[in-house]
Amino acid sequence: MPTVKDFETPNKPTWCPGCGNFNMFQALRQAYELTSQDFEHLAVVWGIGCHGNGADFTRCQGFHALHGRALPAATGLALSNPELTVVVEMGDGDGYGIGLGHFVHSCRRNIDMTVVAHDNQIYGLTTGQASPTTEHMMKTVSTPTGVLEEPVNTIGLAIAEGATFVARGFAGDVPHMTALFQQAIEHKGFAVVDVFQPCVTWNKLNTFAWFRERVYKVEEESGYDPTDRAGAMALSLTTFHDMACTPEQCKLPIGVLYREEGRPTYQDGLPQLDEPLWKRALAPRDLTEMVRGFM
Amino acid sequence: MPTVKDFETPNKPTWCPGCGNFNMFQALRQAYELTSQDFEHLAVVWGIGCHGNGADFTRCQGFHALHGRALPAATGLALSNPELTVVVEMGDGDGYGIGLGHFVHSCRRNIDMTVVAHDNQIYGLTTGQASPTTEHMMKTVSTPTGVLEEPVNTIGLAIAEGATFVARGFAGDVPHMTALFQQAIEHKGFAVVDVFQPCVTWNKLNTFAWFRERVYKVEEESGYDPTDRAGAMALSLTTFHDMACTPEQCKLPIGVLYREEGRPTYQDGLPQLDEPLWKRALAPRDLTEMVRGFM
Amino acid sequence: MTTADPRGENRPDLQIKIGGPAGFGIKAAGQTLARSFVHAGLNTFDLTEYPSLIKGGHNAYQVRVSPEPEVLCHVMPVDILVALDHETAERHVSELVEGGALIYDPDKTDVEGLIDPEHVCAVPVPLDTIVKEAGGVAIMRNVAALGAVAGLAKFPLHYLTDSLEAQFAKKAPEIAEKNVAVATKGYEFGSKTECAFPFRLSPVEDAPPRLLVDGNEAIGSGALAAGIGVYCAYPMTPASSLLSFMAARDREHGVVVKHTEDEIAAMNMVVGAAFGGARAMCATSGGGFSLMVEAFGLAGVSESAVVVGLLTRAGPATGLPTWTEQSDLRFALHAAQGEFPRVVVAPGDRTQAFELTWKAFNLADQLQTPVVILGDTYLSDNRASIPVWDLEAVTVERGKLVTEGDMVEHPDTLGEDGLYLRYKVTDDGVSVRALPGVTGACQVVNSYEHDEYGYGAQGEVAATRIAQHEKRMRKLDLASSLVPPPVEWGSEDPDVSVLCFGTTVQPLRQAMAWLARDGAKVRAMQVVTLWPFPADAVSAFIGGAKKTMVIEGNYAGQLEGLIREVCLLGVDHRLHRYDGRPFSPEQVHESLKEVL
Amino acid sequence: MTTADPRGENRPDLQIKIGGPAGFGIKAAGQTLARSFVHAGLNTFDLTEYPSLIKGGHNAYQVRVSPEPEVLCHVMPVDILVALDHETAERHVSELVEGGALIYDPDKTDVEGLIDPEHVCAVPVPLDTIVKEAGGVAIMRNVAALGAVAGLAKFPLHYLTDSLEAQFAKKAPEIAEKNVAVATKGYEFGSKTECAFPFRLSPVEDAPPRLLVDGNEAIGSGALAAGIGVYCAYPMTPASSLLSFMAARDREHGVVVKHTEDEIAAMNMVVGAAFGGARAMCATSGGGFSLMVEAFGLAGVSESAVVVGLLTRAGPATGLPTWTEQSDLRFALHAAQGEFPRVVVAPGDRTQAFELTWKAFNLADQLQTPVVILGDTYLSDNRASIPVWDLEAVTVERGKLVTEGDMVEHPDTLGEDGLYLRYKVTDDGVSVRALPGVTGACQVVNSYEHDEYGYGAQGEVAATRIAQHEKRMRKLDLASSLVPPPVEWGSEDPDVSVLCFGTTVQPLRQAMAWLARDGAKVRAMQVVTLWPFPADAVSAFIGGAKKTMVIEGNYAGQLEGLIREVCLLGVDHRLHRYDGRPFSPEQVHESLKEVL
Ligand SMILES: Cc1ncc(C[n+]2csc(CCOP(=O)(O)OP(=O)(O)O)c2C)c(N)n1
Ligand SMILES: Cc1ncc(C[n+]2csc(CCOP(=O)(O)OP(=O)(O)O)c2C)c(N)n1
Ligand code: SF4
Ligand code: SF4
Ligand SMILES: [Mg+2]
Ligand SMILES: [Mg+2]
Repeated sequence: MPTVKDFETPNKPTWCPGCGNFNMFQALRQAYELTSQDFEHLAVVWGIGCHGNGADFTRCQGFHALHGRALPAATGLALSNPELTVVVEMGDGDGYGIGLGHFVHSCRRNIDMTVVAHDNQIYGLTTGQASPTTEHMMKTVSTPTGVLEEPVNTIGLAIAEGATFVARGFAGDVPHMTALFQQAIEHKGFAVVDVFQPCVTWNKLNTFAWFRERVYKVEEESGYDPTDRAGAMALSLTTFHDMACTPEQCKLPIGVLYREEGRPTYQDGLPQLDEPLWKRALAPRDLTEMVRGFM
Repeated sequence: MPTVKDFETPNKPTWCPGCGNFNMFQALRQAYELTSQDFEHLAVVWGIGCHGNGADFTRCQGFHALHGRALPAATGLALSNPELTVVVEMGDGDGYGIGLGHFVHSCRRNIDMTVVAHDNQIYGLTTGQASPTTEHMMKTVSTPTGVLEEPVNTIGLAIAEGATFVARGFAGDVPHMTALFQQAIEHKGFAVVDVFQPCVTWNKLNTFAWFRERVYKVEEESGYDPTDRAGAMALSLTTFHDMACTPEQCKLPIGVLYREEGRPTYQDGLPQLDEPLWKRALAPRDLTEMVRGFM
Repeated sequence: MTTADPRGENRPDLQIKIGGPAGFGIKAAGQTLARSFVHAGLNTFDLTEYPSLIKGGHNAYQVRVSPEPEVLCHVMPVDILVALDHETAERHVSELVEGGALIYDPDKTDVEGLIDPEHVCAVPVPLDTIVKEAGGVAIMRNVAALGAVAGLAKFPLHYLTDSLEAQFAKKAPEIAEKNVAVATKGYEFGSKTECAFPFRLSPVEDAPPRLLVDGNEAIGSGALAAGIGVYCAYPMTPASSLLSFMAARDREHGVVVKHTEDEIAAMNMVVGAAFGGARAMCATSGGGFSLMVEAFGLAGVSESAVVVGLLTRAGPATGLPTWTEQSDLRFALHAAQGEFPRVVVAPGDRTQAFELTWKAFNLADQLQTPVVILGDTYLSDNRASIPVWDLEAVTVERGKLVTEGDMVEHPDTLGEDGLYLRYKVTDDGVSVRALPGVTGACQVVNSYEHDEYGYGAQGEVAATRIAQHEKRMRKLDLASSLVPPPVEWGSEDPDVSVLCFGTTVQPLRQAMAWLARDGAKVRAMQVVTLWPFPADAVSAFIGGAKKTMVIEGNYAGQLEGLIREVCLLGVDHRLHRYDGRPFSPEQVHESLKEVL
Repeated sequence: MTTADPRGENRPDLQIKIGGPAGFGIKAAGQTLARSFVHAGLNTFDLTEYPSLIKGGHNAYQVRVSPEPEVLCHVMPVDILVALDHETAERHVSELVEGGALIYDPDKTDVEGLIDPEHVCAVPVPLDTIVKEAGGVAIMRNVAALGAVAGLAKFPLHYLTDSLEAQFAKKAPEIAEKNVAVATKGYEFGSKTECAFPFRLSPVEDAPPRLLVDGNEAIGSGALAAGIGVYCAYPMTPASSLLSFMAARDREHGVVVKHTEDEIAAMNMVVGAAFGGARAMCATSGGGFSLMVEAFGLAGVSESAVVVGLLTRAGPATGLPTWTEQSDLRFALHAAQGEFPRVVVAPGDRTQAFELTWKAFNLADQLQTPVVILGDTYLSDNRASIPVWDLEAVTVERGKLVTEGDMVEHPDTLGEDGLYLRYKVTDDGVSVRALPGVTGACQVVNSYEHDEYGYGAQGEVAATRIAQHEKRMRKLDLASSLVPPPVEWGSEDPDVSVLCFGTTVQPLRQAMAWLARDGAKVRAMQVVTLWPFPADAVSAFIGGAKKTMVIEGNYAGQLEGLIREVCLLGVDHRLHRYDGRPFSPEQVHESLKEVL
């Protein structure tokens, strides 16, 4: 089985030095090793953004999709071959902005797939515009007087709409992220891991240091029950915060925030997806019977 | 000030006899009268679907937008003239399906606008396909073996993402709907009224009778606090139900489920929107100063 | 457009029109009638007209029926008008031919003053009463009317009742029974009519079997025959029924059919599914295609084998949802930023729709690029009886595809480093495609420009870009050798040479048949593959012609423009239509006569 | 593409190239240099090249500077190469002209073997050391290098230091000071170089003032001048900087600027804002335009006055995000289902970009239909010094618009029932548009086909449809009389007649200047308005020509195809480019010489 190193390509990562993507990349490769992925069946689909450049660096069945469209592309791939492990890496602009509709509908589907969001609360690749998770009133080149919207409540959304595994990671903690990715991949159903991924170039607010002072692990809180859906949704409200909030005011939970086992996946509802569908196109389908119905 | 009748056009409504849209249309016109709308400043934007045919029947500043795009069209309109009252009528397929992304982003914006969803849990106009609010496992022409997705939790979504007035109506109760519409229009901020609107032609499950047995008014429940966001989100989970659920099992709350007063609207963040913007295009803008900066 | 009836005096065919309010099962009634005709060895061609309303608007359904081996097209004049309500009688009575008949409910409609009994045969049938007496429901009025039609045309009743029985047997036998009773009663009224009705429909013995299908059924069948694995769509008239068609057959035929959240998802899913190796297709109308445009380009640059059904209606924007038009040709040819090879084929009828669809899957696989099937409402919505498809002719050509095994067995696909080159530069532009699951087939299917592995960063190197871009565009040469050629027919020594594409071929065929009967010399070409454009064939066709004409269902003359652009040749005459209605053969006939 | 340097021996201009890793402020450095040149009365033309990476890739910025009244274009040969890292030296040293200079950091780069000191002047400047000594930060290495450039070219230092001071004065005066110190030190190194460097840059006295702007600044300024009220966009290279430009000025100029959730929203919002009466615009690149297509058609059928910036890059799909191409012409002409009038104008330079933008708003209002400004990366990203815009020439023409009052004052806009007819059928196709707020102006702006009131149901009536469709399409005639005509220049008696559109005009102008200098006779036409196409002018231009040629930045020859289609005229020669780079004037020069 391939090990961490094997999932690399000849291309050197080009992220800015210090970018949170490096750690995520590391954690993901570790999770691939831990979940015994092989190159032939590990299919990773990326959106467009800095995160998406991972497509050049990851040895797998790669699909560098359109901006915001990683999820439907991945869904089509998953629905064409039940033998693949499908992972989506998306950006916050990508997955929660332009692609938000697909995200919600994918949650509803509980399609068996793992989604990793590189949530740097900024548009990295297009040089620093506000993203849908940028803090309220933060100033960016596209919002020089401050973002007027509340950030997307990604966690609350995913839980409200039917995702069966919802976690949050922090790019400053590789072992914790690795464990989340591993669980997400092993989860049967739609698994979302939203990762706080500091963008060291454009987001001068949500830095590694800023997060370190604020994140805490829900699994270390006594009494947190990740199977309590209403409770997890209520907790999601605590991720709303202001630019000026102090570490005391905005505590950011990380870990597995919600999990529900046993709900049928989308694929479970498709008995016809019992083998890779290319096998259905080896020869013309016999339609004699069907055509008789038109006579 | 115009009265109910005045908001009609020479065109006769063409909805199927018994369609829930008739009652909604009635309640809306009443709300327009109650909130003293005038034709010149009442701007209504419709999506595409049976609901959208209301554009032919309502005397106002009408905009029959594209399928799923009523919200951005309405947003552009609202951002061009602060003197308009902007109402959006959208379908469930329209607003929670193809247009879902716009819905969530509009909630985040808390843009001052009223959204009325004609939620008939089916695609009416395209003859009966599953909509994003169709019950799990319901059979439709596009899902003959049953819908595999969970329905969109519209209420939970709106509340989680920042709408400041979230209500649910039932097309079988005109006075109640009228009151909701009135409050929604009067609310300063993004107001959503999701209405259970039986489609008598294509949705043989969620009928008037079905709803009558299940709806109850939250305002009649002692102790319901519509300002408790987490509580409202938790309640939204109770709108999830199965095809087979009995009236006892699925109680459907209607009324004002969540309201938050005082949060700044999107427009509040735009000091430049202090007059209709056509006034900015009466003569060329003087750029002498700005151009000097390029020298 | 009141024109003479070019069918002539001794025509064997009958045109029956049923009209009534939307939501009254007009279409179903027409289809039942057509089915019973076809079972009797007759041939049919239907035309449905309906507004974008579920109820309350006016619907009309025409069935043209004939004992001849083929019905080429609908016609405008009506021989029997079935008015389910008074409005229908008022609206359509003027379409009745001399000697035609009006079937109406005397309790609803007063024909006094509406028709001249000298010229039109009034056939009162108390539809409501018949239904009530049989203990039926309102919608069965249609069936009573159908019975009357059969009675009037002396068409054996049992074909109709058999058809009704077959239709309702599954649902509920008592309903079938009631329908039969109602039809029988209607038949009595129809056959005992007082005025003379000269036309009669006799069954044709030993007629070859026929399929009664609309365009969407033909396209869907073509896709199934081709071994489609994934079909994704968002409902949009006139493509919606194709989604229902596929969905109804998903488990039986092992197809994953997804009603997606929007057309963007549909197209992206299809590209994803193609990567997985499934034969994948989506279909929509112009508005949905607008939303697919970006991912259509993705299919181009990522060299994905996908099939897209673009079933057009009258635009722009929401436009006229239930009406037909041929105005998206240029849009199909130029949709999406950048340049990439695409194939666009336009079936003219249901036979071509079946064939071109399964061929589209082969082309997509052989070329690894998107193939568009360009249809329209006129094709999608209307049934006709056609010869049984040649299922034996269907082939599955998957091109340069490796589905299993190890890439080491394909050393020519590997780079110097031994790694698989998904986008290897080749002479014909097509690279060997290895599916996920094949050992050693790591790759990046990429929306960015890329190198031979699929990596994006190297795509920015000018030489790499040029190599990949030219490789992709070279596929158009290969495509030219693979795509279906234009279809020509008519006089060998024509006075007029006419070009068209898509469904306009149907009225044109009919008009030319009438002209040939009358000795006029016309030759026609249907441009089947619109891209790559058959420059040589079209130039040759126009080059030697005395007079040329293009007939197309749009305002701007898009096919004509394409001919001008590609062949640098002008045409002399043109006929356009853009009111949402298909060309009628009478209109085409008239227009050709003017040009001749 | 190694070609001779057609600038010739005694050229007055210098081409300076600064290269280094992405994220090192290369672009900012080049812009500072250009600004100080312009302040000295010189003229400049910049070219930036960068990969789609925030850091880690290689960036290069060129400034061509000249004392002449205009710099027509960038050129390929480099007179001074500033290598901020070793890679730059290696990559670009071959571009240096005979006698050119390489400025490099001797601590980073060993020029031994890299250059031949006989031909290239080596100018070692210890950038790191300079910065360290001044107590500066790494990014100031650029400034040291700029100082060296000035020193080498004997360009008075104070222009550079003034520019730096102005730039940093606001941020932090101490930073300004350090920058000045670093520049001064670099200047010393540059001026005391040992080898002979023949070129020198002297300020031009009493030069007219110049604007130093890129295409997006020009477009943004044009929109502001026109009185834009709402600008909506989703970031996409190369349009992103236009969003930042507008956003930075929103409150000051009273514009609502919205970074939307996607391009679909952007386009729909703009249509909504146009309904409200604001002048409204969105801009994007091809991928975003793909998503705007449906609402672009909405603007067409609803007769909304909107302006769309389509700033193209190399496709297909994500393609080459930071590189230029002219391959979306046909896409712009045919985007969206159905047919409706649109105007497409393509500015060739920053002067035209400003003018065509404010004119686009007038055209949109006069025609009540979408107007596309078709630009590209080459235009959007690069600055040049240009004559100050004629702000006095700007006009606001809002066409048939009623903003206030009561519709009873406009009786000709009312139907027989006294109600306002938003879509009244008129001779020129344009109806009086009354804004919300005007008394009695009830209306339905409709995505469906509609009647004169805007109601959808009646749009299905054939006659209504025809009347509305023809009314809309008639606007193209009016458009033809309003749109900017093609621009022609060059020999009155040409041996070759060349056509181009958009930014290709820049290298063509330069190449033609060289050819004219050498006595060759070439005439050129820039097709400014691509739609409605100036058929007569183009036909006349081609008609009398000895030899014709089209130069365009795409693979398929889209402008050529358009000429063939509209004018039914072929051209003799063509030059295409599709590697993401703009045409170089040398390449155009070479190619024209071959044809001559
Ligand atoms: C349709 C479309 N619109 C815009 C773009 C330009 N674009 C590329 S990446 C990006 C945003 C990147 O932000 P995010 O998704 O957060 O990813 P990050 O770079 O932060 O990882 C945008 C707007 C595009 N590629 N496609
Ligand atoms: C882009 C696009 N796709 C598809 C359609 C076709 N369409 C029209 S209405 C509709 C769905 C209607 O359902 P809903 O929004 O729930 O409205 P209802 O008819 O139930 O009121 C669809 C799919 C369209 N008009 N545009
Ligand atoms: S711009 Fe930000 S997200 Fe992108 S690579 Fe640099 S640090 Fe990472
Ligand atoms: S189809 Fe349903 S929603 Fe549409 S008008 Fe009829 S009853 Fe109402
Ligand atoms: Mg981001
Ligand atoms: Mg609905």
